[in-house]
Amino acid sequence: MAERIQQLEMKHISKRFPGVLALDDVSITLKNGEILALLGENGAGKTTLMNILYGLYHQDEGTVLIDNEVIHVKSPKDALLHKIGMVHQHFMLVPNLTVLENIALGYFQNTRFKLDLGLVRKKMMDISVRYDMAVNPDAYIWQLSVGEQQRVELVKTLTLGANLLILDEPTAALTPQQTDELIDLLKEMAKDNNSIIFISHKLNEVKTVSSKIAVLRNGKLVHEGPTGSYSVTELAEQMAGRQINLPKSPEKSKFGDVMLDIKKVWAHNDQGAWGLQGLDLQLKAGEILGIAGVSGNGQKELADVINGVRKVEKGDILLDNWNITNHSAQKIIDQGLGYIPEDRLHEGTLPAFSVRENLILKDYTTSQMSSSIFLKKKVIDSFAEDLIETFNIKCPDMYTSCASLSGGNIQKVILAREITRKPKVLIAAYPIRGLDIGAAEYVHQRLIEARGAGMAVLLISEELEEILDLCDRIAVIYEGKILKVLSGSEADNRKLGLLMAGVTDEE
Amino acid sequence: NGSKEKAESGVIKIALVIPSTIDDMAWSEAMYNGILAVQKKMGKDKLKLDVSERLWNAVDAGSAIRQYASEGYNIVIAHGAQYQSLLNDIAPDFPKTTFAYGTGYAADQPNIFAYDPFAQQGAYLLGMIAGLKTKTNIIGIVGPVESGDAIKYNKGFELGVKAVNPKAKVRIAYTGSFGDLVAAGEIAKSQIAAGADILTGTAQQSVGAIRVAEGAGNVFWLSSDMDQSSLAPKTVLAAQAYNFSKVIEEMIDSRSKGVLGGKHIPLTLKNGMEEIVYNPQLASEITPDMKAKIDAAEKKINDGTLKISVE
Amino acid sequence: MKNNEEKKKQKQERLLNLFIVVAALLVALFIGALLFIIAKGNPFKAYSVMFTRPFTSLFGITEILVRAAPLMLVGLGIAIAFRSGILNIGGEGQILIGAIAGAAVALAFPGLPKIILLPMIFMASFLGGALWGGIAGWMRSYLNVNEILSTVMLNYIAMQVYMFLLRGPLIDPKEVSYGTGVPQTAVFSKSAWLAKLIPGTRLHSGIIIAIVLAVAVYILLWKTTIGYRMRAVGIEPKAARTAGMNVQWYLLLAMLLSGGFAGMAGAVEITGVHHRALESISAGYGFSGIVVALFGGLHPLGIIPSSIVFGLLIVGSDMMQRAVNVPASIILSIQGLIILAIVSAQIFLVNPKYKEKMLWILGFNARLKNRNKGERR
Amino acid sequence: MIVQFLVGIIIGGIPLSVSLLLAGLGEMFTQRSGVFNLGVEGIMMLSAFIGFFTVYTIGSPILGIIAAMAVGALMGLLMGLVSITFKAEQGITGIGLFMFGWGLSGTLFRVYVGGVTTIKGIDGINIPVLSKLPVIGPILFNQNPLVYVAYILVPVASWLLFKTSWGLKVRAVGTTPAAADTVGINVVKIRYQSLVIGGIMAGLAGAYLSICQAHLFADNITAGRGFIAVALVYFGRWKPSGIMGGALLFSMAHSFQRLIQVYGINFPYEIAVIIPYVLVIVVLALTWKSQSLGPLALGKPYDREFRG
Ligand SMILES: Nc1ncnc2c1ncn2[C@@H]1O[C@H](COP(=O)(O)OP(=O)(O)OP(=O)(O)O)[C@@H](O)[C@H]1O
Ligand SMILES: Nc1ncnc2c1ncn2[C@@H]1O[C@H](COP(=O)(O)OP(=O)(O)OP(=O)(O)O)[C@@H](O)[C@H]1O
Ligand SMILES: [Mg+2]
Ligand SMILES: [Mg+2]
Repeated sequence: MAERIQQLEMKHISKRFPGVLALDDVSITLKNGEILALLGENGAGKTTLMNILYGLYHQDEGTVLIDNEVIHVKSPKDALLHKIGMVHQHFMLVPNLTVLENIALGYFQNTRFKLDLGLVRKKMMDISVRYDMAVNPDAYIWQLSVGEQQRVELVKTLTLGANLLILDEPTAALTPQQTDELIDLLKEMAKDNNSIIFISHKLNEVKTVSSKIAVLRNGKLVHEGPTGSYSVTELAEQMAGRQINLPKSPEKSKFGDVMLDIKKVWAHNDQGAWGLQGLDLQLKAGEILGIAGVSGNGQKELADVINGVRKVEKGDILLDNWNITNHSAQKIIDQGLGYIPEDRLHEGTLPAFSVRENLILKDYTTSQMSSSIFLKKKVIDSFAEDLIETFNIKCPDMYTSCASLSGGNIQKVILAREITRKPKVLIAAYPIRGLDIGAAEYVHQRLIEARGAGMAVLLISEELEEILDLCDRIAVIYEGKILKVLSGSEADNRKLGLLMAGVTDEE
Repeated sequence: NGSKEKAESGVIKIALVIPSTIDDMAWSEAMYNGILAVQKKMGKDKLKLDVSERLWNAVDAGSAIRQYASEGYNIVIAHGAQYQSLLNDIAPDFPKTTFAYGTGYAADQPNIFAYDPFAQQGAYLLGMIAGLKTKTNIIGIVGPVESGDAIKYNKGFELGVKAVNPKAKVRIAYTGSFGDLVAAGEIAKSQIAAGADILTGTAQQSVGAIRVAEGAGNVFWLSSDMDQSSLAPKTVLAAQAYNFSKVIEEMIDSRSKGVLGGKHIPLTLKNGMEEIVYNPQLASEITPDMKAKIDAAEKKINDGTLKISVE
Repeated sequence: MKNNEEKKKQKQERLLNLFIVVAALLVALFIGALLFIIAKGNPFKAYSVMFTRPFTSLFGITEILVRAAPLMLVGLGIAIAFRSGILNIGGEGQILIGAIAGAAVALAFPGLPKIILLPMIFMASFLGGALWGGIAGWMRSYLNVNEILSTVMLNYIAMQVYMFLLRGPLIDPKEVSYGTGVPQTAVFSKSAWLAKLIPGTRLHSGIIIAIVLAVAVYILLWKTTIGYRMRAVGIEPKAARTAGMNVQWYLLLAMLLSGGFAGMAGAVEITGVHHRALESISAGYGFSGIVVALFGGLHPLGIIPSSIVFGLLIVGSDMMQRAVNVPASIILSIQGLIILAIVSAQIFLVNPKYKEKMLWILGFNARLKNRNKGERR
Repeated sequence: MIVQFLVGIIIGGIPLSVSLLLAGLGEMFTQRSGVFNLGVEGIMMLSAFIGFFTVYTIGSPILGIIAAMAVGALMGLLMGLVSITFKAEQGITGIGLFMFGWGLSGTLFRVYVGGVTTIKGIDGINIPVLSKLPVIGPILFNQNPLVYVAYILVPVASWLLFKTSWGLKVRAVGTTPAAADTVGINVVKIRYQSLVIGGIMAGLAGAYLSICQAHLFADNITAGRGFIAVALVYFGRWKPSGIMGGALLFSMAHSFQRLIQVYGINFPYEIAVIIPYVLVIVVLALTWKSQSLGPLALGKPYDREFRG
């Protein structure tokens, strides 16, 4: 690779969106070989700052300098010319193109008209071998797991020749193993004289990977300095401006009856193969049962069949002793199921609906909220007002559309809705993915409260920390089956890690 | 007393509402040309004409008609069968105005004229020409939509063919639309490919078929509504043309006698409002023998001995 | 204090809306003026007629409302479909089937009293249109056939079915006996006529029916559980499904209602204007209805004024064509230009960035003030 | 007899398929890039006139075709200005464009031509010897030059879309514009280019109608063919071969129904006339299982900073 960026400076950057001052006079510097971690709560302005550097947004004020020269990054094309590459918070891949085509897309910016995929393939394989990131160039993106897509993003960015890498929450959807690999890789690349900006809400990672941190709060830079001297708790405090304690479930020995009984369930996945292969699981009232596993091992299918939006081919599901197998989603909800889905914006909420309308999504037909077909406006208004208040949802008013809320607040809307209905069983899929540590604390508290109130909570997650903190029992899912169920006390990081990789007989 | 006023000022204001355009080479243009001819005779200062085109839709037409009436036009002609009920609705509100529409038979109000081309008469004669001229004994009709004048025309035509050439086959195919020239052209092509050497058809779409007939070479076209020979002088053999100027003159005449409507005006060969026009450039194609046969039939039609039933 | 500020903001918004729509209109009219010059007509005269003449007479004003009635109904149907995530471009066919179904009922029960017959006709038209829309809806829901494709095709099929019935089974017997064969039904008995609101004009009670239905649609969409589900399905089918809604059924329902409303536009035309079914009953209302619905912000209460504005456009340009003596086609192109200009202008109303700029141009200094305070939402 | 009938269907159907195929291929590019252009009908109408008018005044059919394509390109740009730059709702923009094109063509025709007039245009070419071959002769070697052009454009379009970097960009821009944007592709530019290509193709389709097929111009000459072309893009699932299949199916069905009318097979002609439309729907309904993802961003304007 050609000449490296020696020093990047962003000076006095301000950026305003209608109604929001997203960045207020922010300055950061980054030298060759450094890894800068950018921290901040949801909505602090991290992504916005990086989008400006990458040419997606344009700053209202301030300058960007590379090696002491002012540069004008008008579009991502300019950024790429300056060897700046970015892996976005939401994957920027075209689902119905192959990996190779996705990479070629950027690669052929200024070359010939004819598509020479062979050339790109060679380049890409070079990178893939050099950094030991295996990807299948001919797979379609939609066939890949989140982790694999993450790798494609990295390979793509490197193939395009970047040596200043921006990674916006790259680990949000990765398993612990994948995260470790990525961190090693980033360190490797930094040694190779690349510069890296790394955004993450997981402070452990931040501490291991970064050499420098910058903390944003409400669009302002509140701290900048070397990583070394801070502990994780101190970092959390810096970020949120207050003390943060991730809660743990209190010990408990007595649980209620079996509320959810999944008996040898088989179901297909989206590609038509078996996603669940005779999965067996019992969940009791008042417990939090964690489903640990590498994503793509049947978690999504499991959540779907319980919810009645995927067909069960074989087996039975009982909810509070009612057989709900292949019932309609509506019936199952009425039976007492609550669900916090993985895709909070498009599955958990109706983005263009107001907060108010989202809060009643599962209860609008109850006699409390409607009589015959007519919605009771007053009741709904006060209901929504109540929830917004008790769950501390930050929104201008209840008529604001859900899409315009921050991720944490969207999650609060869902939590408020699902928990308030007092379901017998609550499924929570990746409930803190992408949330800042303050928001994560909040979500966890609520889940523990739900457990205390006697709900049966099924927590699907890849974050061992979260699972170990919250769960009474932990079931490890592997290739559509439960490999083993451990009690919360006997489980630890290492055991779970091995099980998640499919290894049952240790020693 | 209304007519007296007009007689005093001496100017007649005519408004024409048509479904397509004044240059459609068919139904609408025939009427437009008819009025122009009267205007030429009377002088531009004596007859004023205003036209509203593309009022194919009866709702739009209704608004135009009402507006013309309220602006003091003497004669408002709604040139289409679909306007009948509109006129029935409007006419009572403007008792001094003459309204006219066609094709139609019902002149239910004292100030509505219904003019009614006897398309079958001319068509019968054209059918005779076709039956006499065809060599392949296959004759094609390019129809728009099977309704109204098209039915009368097609039936009359078929009878004419059979009368002189029982062996000849008449094949009808419809486009399903009045204005799709390209589709009409395609049907003409199919007809020719299937052996037809004489073609005919109605409505403005027929222009597309004429063009195809011209391109095919040894095929003749017989026109309806108006003389279309200017389009394809080597192809259009003859036409059954409406002489709308006579219809207009009759209406003006009626008005001057104080009769504002209430009459059914048939357009027949006999009253000269319908006529067969031969293309002078192809005069040699019509032998005196053929001419004689046609004239004889026309005579019979006119004196009532030959009735052309379209039932 | 805060209330005051709110009010001021609302006032600004309204002013901005007006300003932008007027500006867009002017741009369209300016380009249109060039067309007039090309067509050898006088643009000044044309425009003054177009926008003033309809208001100078009772006739003009009532005509606007006569056009607005079917437009409103079709627009409402389109809005229902749009809100549920379906682009219904089959309004034209649904109007025809609705009209013919209503006509069949009117002809079959001429003796029934008005209060029974008229609702029956409207019901039949609704069902006819619903059937036609429902075919497309069903294919979209259960067979995954794109609704744009199916509705385009169904429009042609409806046209032929309509003509077949008009020139065959439902033709006016007099047309047959006399041999004129004009494809139209007999005139309905008087009990199938909508009441005239103002004698001597064409204004009939259809406009009242349309307005009442607009309010009903508003209530349906925003005040009932059914509407809630329909809108949910339109916005995010995935979430709607997860929340327990039967997405396929609500898509179908949306098309049934959408087609039904177009069908009722057919009913209004046959019972209010023509008193019979005849060829060419719809003046492209199926298409204009889409435009009306979108101008109305896909909101039933917005569709009321937007259909009236569109009525003005039709009536005004119709009068203009007669006054200026230009080819009738020019109206179409100017209407096209107006549509293009006004949809282009939407960006200044919807996109906050442009909106702020426009407010600034108008002299409202919202932007700078905010900035200095360093306000966050 | 059967063979003759079948040959008759094919010979009759091919000319009909050309305008649908050309306009459909163009619309395919447009939609692949994420823009839904419902105004094809208007573009075809206006360019049919311009093509006709050029031949009418200058006499050169080639220039006529070029002029028609140029007008198509301009109309594509207009669509782009409104729907891409001003980010207007695409469906309604298309309807506006349709009305504008139709009205303008009618106006110009009346003012500058006056009435229906025929022109020389381009006739079919009769390849000597080969066209005399039985069955395939009249089908393959006796067609209008534009017929060959249209069918050659099918593989060309495939190549453009699937084998060039430009085609790759178009596909990406129409599916995930944000992803394309982040690798430096100018989404707006690609969409404009696709619209211009769509316009040019629709222009060619219009020119075919007036210069090659009808040899004249009349108001509303396209009679809904532009809308059919748009529908066929869905039918063909955004693939050139699929669109060709759709255009052929539709026009062969048309040709078939005309022939049964011409041969006097007796049943209501309305039923014959609707055969092609019904057939297209039925075929699609029966093949619903083979659904493939279309351009996911179709109909959605792209704006980096603007969040709905
Ligand atoms: N395109 C946009 N339009 C309007 N507001 C925006 C836009 N992009 C960001 N914002 C606002 O700017 C602020 C900063 O958002 P940004 O996405 O940069 O936060 P972040 O720090 O990346 O948060 P997260 O941790 O959730 O990713 C937020 O208030 C957000 O709502
Ligand atoms: N009109 C076109 N037709 C076909 N391919 C094109 C076209 N325009 C661009 N390309 C392809 O894209 C490449 C360049 O795309 P790019 O977007 O970088 O253009 P550019 O001219 O550099 O952009 P700009 O000048 O707007 O910054 C070309 O080398 C070619 O492969
Ligand atoms: Mg972010
Ligand atoms: Mg360049």
